[in-house]
Amino acid sequence: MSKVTSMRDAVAALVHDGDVVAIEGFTHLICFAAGHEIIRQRKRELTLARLTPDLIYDQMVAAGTARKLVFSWLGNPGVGGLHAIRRRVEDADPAPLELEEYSHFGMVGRYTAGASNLPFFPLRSYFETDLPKANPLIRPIRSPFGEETVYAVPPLKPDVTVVHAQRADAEGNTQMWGLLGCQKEAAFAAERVIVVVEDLVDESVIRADPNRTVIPGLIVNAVVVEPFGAHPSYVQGAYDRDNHFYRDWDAIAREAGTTQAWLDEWVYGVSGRAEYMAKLGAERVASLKPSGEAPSGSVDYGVYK
Amino acid sequence: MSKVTSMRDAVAALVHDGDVVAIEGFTHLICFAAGHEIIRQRKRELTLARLTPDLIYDQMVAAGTARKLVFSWLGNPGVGGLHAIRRRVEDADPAPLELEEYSHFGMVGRYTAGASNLPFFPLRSYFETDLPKANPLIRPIRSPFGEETVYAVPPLKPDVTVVHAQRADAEGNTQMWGLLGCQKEAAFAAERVIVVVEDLVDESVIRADPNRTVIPGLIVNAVVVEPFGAHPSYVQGAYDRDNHFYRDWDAIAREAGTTQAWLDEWVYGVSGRAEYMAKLGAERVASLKPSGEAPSGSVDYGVYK
Amino acid sequence: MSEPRAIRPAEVSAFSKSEMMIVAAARELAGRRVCFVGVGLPNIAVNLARLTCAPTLELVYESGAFGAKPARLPLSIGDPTIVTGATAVVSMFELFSFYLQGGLVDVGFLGAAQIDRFGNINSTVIGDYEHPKTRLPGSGGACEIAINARQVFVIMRQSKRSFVDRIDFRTSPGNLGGAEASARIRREQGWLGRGPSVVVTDLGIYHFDDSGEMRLDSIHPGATLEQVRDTIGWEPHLAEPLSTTPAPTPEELRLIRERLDPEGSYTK
Amino acid sequence: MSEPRAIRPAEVSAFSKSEMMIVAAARELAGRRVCFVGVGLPNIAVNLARLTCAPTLELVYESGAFGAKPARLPLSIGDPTIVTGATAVVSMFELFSFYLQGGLVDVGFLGAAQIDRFGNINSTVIGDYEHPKTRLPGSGGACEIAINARQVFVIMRQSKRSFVDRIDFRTSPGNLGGAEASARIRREQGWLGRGPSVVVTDLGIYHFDDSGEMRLDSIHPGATLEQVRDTIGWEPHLAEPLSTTPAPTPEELRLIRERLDPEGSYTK
Repeated sequence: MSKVTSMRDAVAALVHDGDVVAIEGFTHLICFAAGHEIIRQRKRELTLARLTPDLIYDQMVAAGTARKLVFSWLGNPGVGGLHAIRRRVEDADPAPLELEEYSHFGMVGRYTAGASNLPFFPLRSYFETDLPKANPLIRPIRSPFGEETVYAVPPLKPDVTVVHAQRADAEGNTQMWGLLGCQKEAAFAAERVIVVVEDLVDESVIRADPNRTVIPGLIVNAVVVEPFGAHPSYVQGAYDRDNHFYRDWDAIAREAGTTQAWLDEWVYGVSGRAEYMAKLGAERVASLKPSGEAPSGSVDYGVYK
Repeated sequence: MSKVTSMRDAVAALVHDGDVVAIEGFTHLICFAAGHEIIRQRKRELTLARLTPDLIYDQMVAAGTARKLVFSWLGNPGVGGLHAIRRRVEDADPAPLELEEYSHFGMVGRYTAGASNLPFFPLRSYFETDLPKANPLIRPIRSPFGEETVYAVPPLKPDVTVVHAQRADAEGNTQMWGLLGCQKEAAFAAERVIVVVEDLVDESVIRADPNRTVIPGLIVNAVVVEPFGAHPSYVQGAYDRDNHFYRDWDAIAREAGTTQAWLDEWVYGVSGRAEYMAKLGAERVASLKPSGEAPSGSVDYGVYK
Repeated sequence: MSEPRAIRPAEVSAFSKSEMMIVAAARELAGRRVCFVGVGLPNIAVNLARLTCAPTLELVYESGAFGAKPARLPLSIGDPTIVTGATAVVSMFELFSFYLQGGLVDVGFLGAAQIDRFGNINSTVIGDYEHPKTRLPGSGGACEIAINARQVFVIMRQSKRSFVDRIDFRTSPGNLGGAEASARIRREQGWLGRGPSVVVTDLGIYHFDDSGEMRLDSIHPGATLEQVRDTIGWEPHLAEPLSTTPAPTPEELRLIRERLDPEGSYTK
Repeated sequence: MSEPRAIRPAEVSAFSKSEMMIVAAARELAGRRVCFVGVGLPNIAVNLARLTCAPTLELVYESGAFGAKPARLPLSIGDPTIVTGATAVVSMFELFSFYLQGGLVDVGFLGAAQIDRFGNINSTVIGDYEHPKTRLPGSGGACEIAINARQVFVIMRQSKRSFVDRIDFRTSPGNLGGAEASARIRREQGWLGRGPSVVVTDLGIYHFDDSGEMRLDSIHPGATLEQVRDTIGWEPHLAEPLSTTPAPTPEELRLIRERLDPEGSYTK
């Protein structure tokens, strides 16, 4: 059964006001296209979960979609802060933003507990830090073997997880390579999953390399084909991270006015990713292509009859 | 630094009397070659850990290497029981064998806790069963969130884990495909790791597809190149499971005498895997080749300069 | 795969008790989506269902293969034929954590050495645990399948030694001491599984009544109530009216004999 | 990669404070095996070490790449160049569970907004947590690096605002209230990490003395003790004798300027 649909229809059907939404991807495969569509559809009161809110959540927060962030590292990697989020946190401008804060491993553990139907996930982090004081959902737990105590974090089960990938088939069997972050755990933990891909491929391509499959169609609700949907993030083998945009955003987001002007032009002002790419221009797009191919090589699974 | 060595030297240097040894692989990639070398070197008082002891531990137990099994399913899949082990358990013949018993997920959780330096691993298994009574190391643990209780198993940290794989480089960066079992967890949990491969490959082959790497050379002590080292288990893409041998073993192992005669002929009577294969014969070996190739296809990682 | 033989009329009505059992189990899978496959009889029943009444059934092999389309019936659940052409192959950590404990498995299939009237199962030992008369394989994944799969199907042959008043060891929980306690404990402890829903034997098909006890709903053609009572360690509840299981169709028999178990390992 | 420029004599002695800091940090990595790499200054320092004093150093990127040989210095730790040609790419679950918490990381590298005399670190907020004056990025992986990496290296610029008597929030534990308490808690709780071992700043190099407090062991060429005291919120312990850090070599400077940070993002 094909689950292929448009980004507009997928977001309209699967993302609701008030949802806990996770658009995951650790620097790699961040689905900006889905974030922008959520902004365009003026979703409200979302709780946004991500290890690294990155520019995508700075934009979504600036656009007023969110009431709360669940996260572990709030910044523009290698550049600086996320100014739209900081305005809301430091100055409640234009409104307060609730924060629920963990460490990276704590967030990964939360998704893992959610995916595994466990009531908690244990880890050695947090001892002798102020994090458990700042977040009462980080709690100590005593080992039933010996005297040791570790910390526990509760499961995180997003209403919707969005995953960007190199390829999937029409049922949503999804393969990705390069940095994998915690997309698998976030997808299995979620009530609903939207997969966004560079390429829609035949089932036979997936079945040729079953060890490469990260997310099974079983848990996928919609497959959206949206090439370049991760820009200014990147897709291993397809296009590079647009570091210039990451640097430019620092200036854009420093003032509410310039931030809104950018959203008006690049999000509200376009109908979708195709128009966004056209606006970006062929030259910019071409400049992000890898300088050459680095093939994985093929392995043999063998025919066994 | 090359870690390539012979099976004889690897076992002599890294497996000691009294060790906890895990030769893992869920039906796939079971390293019989290492088990046979451990028998030939007359290692004693081993604790043998595996989800499914399979024929390999039936043979090692029959040869007197082991004082204890840690396991979750004790049988010859699709055929019946493991008779050498049963003789020791049911009749203490020729000596008792200590058993420490979990479920599959419990064993996977134990390796995972061992690999993660956690004092326990939580799981929902074991409720309302007699397993916690049979094994006092299966203990309840209360969630710090709400009223739920789950069970916990303690970490398992083998002294030595043996992993068979399709290929590795000389440093031990190891790639495998097909069923992955819990080799990764068992290897990371271990003090020492022996990797046995069908093919030794150049580092560039590994680096061409870094997502395919299951075990990093960092944790590997020895790399042994031993083609056909998994027979009568199998290697995806290289050779088939020798189901005839699995069936034959049922008759061989029913009596202590025939079991010892088999060990004399096929283990003590050969110097290593090359002689074992020669004895098996070219026809039998050829009959286990896959009937055709099933290539995975290649993906592109891209060059980024 | 060998070519189908022509079916002669004499073959249509002649089927073994094992074949009837496999066919009956396969039919119970109609409409199910995701089935967790263990070794042995469940393996054949599930593959028969996929070829007949449940073409969209997804098989999750305990060994980690998902969406497998085996080109032959594997002897072990860890055969290379279930990997080549599968949609996903995952580690056992992922399989047990995300697929099974995460609640994605609709039906878990179990065999057993002993079962009691409430569907509690023993696959560990006959006799005392410390000094067993017979040492059986143990849980494998059975105890977690019983707890986490949404429903559990049991397939096993009936005998006085297997259908017992009191099992020697509880490896996998069924309806515990009855439906009420089972529902309460499963709810309070957050189990996703609702427990056993069907037991298919060589003599008939049992479901579970409101008390949580097995009830014979259908008897296989050729089997008698006397045989049923002679091979069960308690007085069995009987449905009224008691159905007769429809005999295997020629196509079902053909698939078992020619495609799934040509050597008759499971069906003799 | 661009061709090396010729080094002119005038360039040899002229180096920035940031360059000295990066070079000093890189040299501390001599003989180390596995280093966990975070974003920013650690990223350059570690890559410089790999090209000079620690050629066999294995880089574990927080983003999941292992044995990376980046063809360019990545802006972010999640750049595609650290993946192509790496020996392994793993999920974050695996990275944090098996590599970091499992004890495989010899050196974890941390930056910080505030540090106290015992090497406890704040990268969360300046001011009150609920109503922060400045909201900083937060832990990321820092709190677990501080607990699980065998040793922790800190790299940060000195100032009265960053080297403080009391940090506003403890994101990552250092030597806690002193060496004795730290050793006891780390032992009792089974931590694998022994805590901070070096702090490299733009003015000098600190190690930790027996009390667990930072001690200035080496001062960078051009820096003065007055500058050190003016940029630190407590009276610093000084080694006797105090060394002077050897200046960056022409080769170290060439690698930073031409290969690792040609745009001068980190070194201006």
